[in-house]
Formats: sequence, C-alpha cells, structure tokens
Amino acid sequence: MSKFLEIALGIVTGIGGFLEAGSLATAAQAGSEFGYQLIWAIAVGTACIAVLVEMAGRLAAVSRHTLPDAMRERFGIGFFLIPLAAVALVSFLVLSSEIGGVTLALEFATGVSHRWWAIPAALAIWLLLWKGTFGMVEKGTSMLGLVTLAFVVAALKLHPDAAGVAAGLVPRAPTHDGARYWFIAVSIVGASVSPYLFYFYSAGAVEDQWDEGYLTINRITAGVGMTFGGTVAVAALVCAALVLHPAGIQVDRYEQIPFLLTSPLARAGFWLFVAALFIACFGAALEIALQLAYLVAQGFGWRWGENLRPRDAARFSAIYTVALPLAALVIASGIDPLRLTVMSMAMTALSLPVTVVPLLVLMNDPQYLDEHTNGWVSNAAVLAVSVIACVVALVALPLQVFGS
Amino acid sequence: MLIGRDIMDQQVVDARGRLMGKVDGVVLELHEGEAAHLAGIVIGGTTLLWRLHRGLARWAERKLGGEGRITYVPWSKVGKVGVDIKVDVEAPRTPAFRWEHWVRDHFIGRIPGA
Amino acid sequence: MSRGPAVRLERLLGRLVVDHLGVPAGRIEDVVTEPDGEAYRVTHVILGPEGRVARLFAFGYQLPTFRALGLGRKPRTRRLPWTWLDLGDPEHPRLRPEVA
Amino acid sequence: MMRRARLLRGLTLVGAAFAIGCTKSPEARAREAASALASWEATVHLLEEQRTRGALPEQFVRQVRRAAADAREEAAAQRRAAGAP
Repeated sequence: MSKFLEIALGIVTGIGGFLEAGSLATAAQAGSEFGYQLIWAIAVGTACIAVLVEMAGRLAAVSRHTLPDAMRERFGIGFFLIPLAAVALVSFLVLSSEIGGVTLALEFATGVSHRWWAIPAALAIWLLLWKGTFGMVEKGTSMLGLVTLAFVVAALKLHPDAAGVAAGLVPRAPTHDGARYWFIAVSIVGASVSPYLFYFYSAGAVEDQWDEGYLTINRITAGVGMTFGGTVAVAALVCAALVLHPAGIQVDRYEQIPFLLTSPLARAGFWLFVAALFIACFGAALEIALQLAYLVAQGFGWRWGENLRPRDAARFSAIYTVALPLAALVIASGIDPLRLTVMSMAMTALSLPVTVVPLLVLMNDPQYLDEHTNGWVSNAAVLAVSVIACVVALVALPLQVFGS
Repeated sequence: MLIGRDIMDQQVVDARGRLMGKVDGVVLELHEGEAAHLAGIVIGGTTLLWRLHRGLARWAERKLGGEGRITYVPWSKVGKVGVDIKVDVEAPRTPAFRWEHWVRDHFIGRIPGA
Repeated sequence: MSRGPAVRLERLLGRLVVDHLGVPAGRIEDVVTEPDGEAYRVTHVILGPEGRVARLFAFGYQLPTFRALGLGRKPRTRRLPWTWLDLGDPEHPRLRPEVA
Repeated sequence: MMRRARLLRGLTLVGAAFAIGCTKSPEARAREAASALASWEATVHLLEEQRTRGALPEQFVRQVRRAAADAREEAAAQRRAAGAP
C-alpha cells in the first residue's frame, strides 16, 4: 500500500476513532457547566495521547513487539500483572460505557429503553469480531467514525467567538465550583488518554508488520490523526458551551446531549447525533473488546490475531466472547450510563501512572528501541500529565462520589 | 547472555510458527564443582506461580500433587533466540496447548462459524 | 528431565543470598552464561540490592525523568562466580565459606 | 505484628477523616438540588421549543420528559433529605 494511503488511513483512524462515549460525555459536561474554560484539558489530553500513540507505534516498528508482549518480557510476570490488571479493569469499565452509548443511541432512535438493547448490541459487536478481520475493525470503524465531524459542522454553524475559544486553550483556575471543575478536567484527560488507544495501536502496527521504515508515517499518523480527533472533541464542547451553557442546562444525563446538534441542525441534527453516538461508541467497543483479548493473550504468550479463525486462537477469542456479555450486563442492570461513563474516565485518569510508566521505561531502553529511544521532553511531559492526572483524580474522585 | 533478561518471559514459537506461551521457567543442570549448564526451558504448570508468590506456589503444588502439566523443552531443541525463541517442537502435542484445546473443544469450537 | 541434579532458576530469582556467616550478600537478580559448544555454561550470578526501597530506586533509575528528579539510583549489583554459590538447599542459597 | 496493627489503625483514621471531610453539608446539598431542578426546567423549556419547530421525533421528546420527571423527583427527595423548606 502506498505510503500516502497509509498516512491518509492513519489520520482517518485518528479522527474517526477519537470521539467516543467518554470524550463526548465529558466535553458536553465541560461545555454546559464551564463554557469554554476547559478546552485546555482536551488540548492537554490530546497532546498526551498523540505522544503515547506515537511511542507505542515506534516500539512496535523498531522492536516488533506489541506493548503487553514487551512489558511481560522486560519486567517479568510479577511486575507485569499490575499494569495488566489496571488496564483490564479500566478497559472493561470503558467497554461498558461504550455499550451504554450504543444502547442510548438505539433508545433515542426507537424509544425502546437502552437496557433492552444491551445484550443485542454486545451480540452485534461480538459477531463483527467473530467474523471480521483486523483491518475491517480498525479501518472500517474509523471510516464510519467520520460522521462525528457533524459536531464540527454544528459548532461552526453556531458561530463560536474565536477569541473565547482561544482563551479557553489557556489553562486557568475555575470561576466557580472548583471541585467539580477539576473533576471534569481530569475526566477529560482520562477520556482522551484511554490506554486501549495506544495498546490497540501497537497491536495494529505489529499486525500490519511495521518496521523502521514506518517511523515517519507513525509520527504523522499519531500527531495529525489525534490532533484532528481532538478538534472534534473541542467542537462538541463548543456546541455545549453555546447551546446548553447560556440556557443554564447542566448535563447529568445522556438525554440532554442531543441538543448539541438539534439546536443548530434541527431534525437532521438529531439523526446525525444518533448516528454519531452509535457509530463512535460501536467502533470504540469493537476496539476495546479486541484490545482486552490482545492484552491478556500477548501477556501470556497465547496464539492471538484477529485475522486467525476463532478456533485457531481459542483462548484469545474466549476473552472477548466473555468480556462483551459481562459488559452488557452492567448496562442491562440499569446503572446510569452517563455516570458510569464519567466515572470510568476518572478511573482511567487514576490508573494513568500504572499504565503509562511501563511504556516510558520501555521507550528509554536501547535494547528495544536501538537509537530511537525517547527524548527527555516527551518523557517528562507525559510523566507529568500522568502523575498530575492521577493526583487530581485521587482528590476529585472521592469528592464526586461522596459529594453527589 | 543473561538468562533472566534474554530467556525468561520470552515468547516461545513452535516448529510451525505457532505461539505456544512464554518461558515461565528455566532448568539449570548442576555438575559437581564445575559450573552449571542451561538444560532447558519450562512452560506452564505451577512454574509461573513461583515467580509471583512462593507460598502460593507451594500451596498449588500441594493441591495438584506436583507441578501440574508442564512443558519441558530441552535446550538442544531450542533454535535461534531473537525477538522470540524458536523451538523444534510440535506445540499441539505438548501440554502447553492443553488449555488451548480445552477452550477450543468445550467452548469456542462449539459456537457456529468458529 | 536432565542428567545431573537440576535446579529451577525461577525459584532462585529474587532469593536473598547470605554468606557463610549469615550476613546478607544481596538478592539473585540474574545469571550470566557463555556459549559452550551447543549448550550454554553458567559462569556468574548477579546479586542486586536486597532492600525493597533500594529495588524501587533501581526501578526508578531506568527512567531519565526519575533520575533527574533524584528518584532513581544506580543499583549496586555484584557479579560473583557461579561456583561460589552453594545450592545445597535451593530454598536458602549461601556463599561457600572458602570464598570470604 | 505491632507495626502492622499501627499501620492499619492509621489508615482507617485517614480514611474516615477523608470520608467525613467530603460529604457535603445539608445547605450545599439543597443548593445542588435547586440547581439541578433549574437545569431540568431549562432542559424541558428547550425541548418544547424545538419540538414546536419540528426538530425532534416524538419518541425522543417522551424520553426527555421522562428523564426530566425522574430528575425532578430525585432533586425533590434530595431537598427533603437536606431538610430544606
């Protein structure tokens, strides 16, 4: 495949794959409660994930190892179990949130409660993984994910004031509700820096047999793709800031989010919202379920590969076949999907040091990266974001749980 | 070559390129007075537990009455050590694939389209 | 499995080694081998810091940022000839007396 | 064993202080319930306005109304729990 097509596909993956239940819900809450004030959090989260995705791609291209495979080999089983458990738990919570997003899109479209849609949605996701190939999952969902550009169209239609948006890019203390402000900020970072994004990216690079020749493609793909993805999340925040914030509406249930598109785009906006939510969350759920299987299979050396027939990688297939119905049951149990989504994002932020530090250590090990090891800037920046996000989550999470 | 760094936890690939697990353990053969030799690698059974928690490993071995079904690959059958370790063994005929086959035959294989 | 008496390396890794007076000499980090025809001969054992804090700082040492923040210190490891090790009781590795 | 017992006692103390410190005072809860109520009033207002413009399908309108009712109930319960008038 020509290098240009690779880059185009990579950027599409970034755009289509970025917005999902977490980034949409946290952007809607941020915009509705604090106007443009929290745009900087999306920028920080996007920059951080762009750097992490680039690192995961570089690790796969240079060392031919996926992330879990390299972590188990480099740190030994004892240490490896800690990030494995953390990423597995967080990924499962986010998987449930994504299925929640899918079922709510179906409820908006049909009026039938989202709890009934949980098992059918999980079955549809499972069927695509069962019959599909890796390329189909990665490229297909991101291609469809372009529908999330509807938020950019809606934001432009609402004529946001450019100066206000730019001012929002500068991190600043909140004007009111400090605890709430920092909780949403950390949930935004957690939504952008979801571990499954860079774990899945490293598995993709290995399945596509990347080598040193792909380093530039990797940098462009990660940088441009994720930045475009970030702008879609900013667009969602801007819509909330212009539609919900002035009306004094604070988002605390999914039912309030469609107004982001119905205000500027009327009925077309409604169906675009349903399509965007459904496709974005469906694509994310596919990737997370697959990544959970990669994580465990690569960590223990089992046969893995979405291009293999399920029976030829039985334990690998069993992982997503068990994880999907369990995640669906969480939604079917009637837990509030929005609260579950925002909590999962905060938990992701909380677990960042455990999921990111092992990758950083690997990226500084010449045995894996030869002369392509990390510069100190990316080391320090990513570590700072991870530790700060974790500390803020540690403080903000109990306040949010006990408070509300 | 350092055994812990270069061999332990490495991906093991069988003669036909099938992934058959990670190196969970390594056997050293002792000789009187002289240095020891690397005898072979071990996959599966209770081997992994010994690196997690010795008490847990002893308890498991008491429960199983032994080390469980481990796969021992003598060093003579180990080929190139690179990104992973290639061994001249047929994985399906070793205990390393026992769970893989159990899951295939009792769970995944029964689902249509597997 | 193998001809002579065998010992399982995974049961040795991380174990505290004491000298013949019972003074801790360090934890077994790894084992060094050299090619010997087709096989590999074990030549040295690497002992690392025994304390939990020292091992944490040794982990921190691997990340330049931790080193810059002073959270990482180069681990004190020693490379001792393998024959100095007395594995009579693999659960409690000791250094041979004539070594001291 | 003493060291572990002291450690455990310390941890529970910290945990308890953390939990007490976080639960919101009744006034804060009442204020929060009031703002939630106002938010949902505004939501229903926006909903009806867009419904008349034909921007929303019926099943969605019903769903938002149901969500608003639940939220109102929850806010009222929270106000009663906070003992506000």
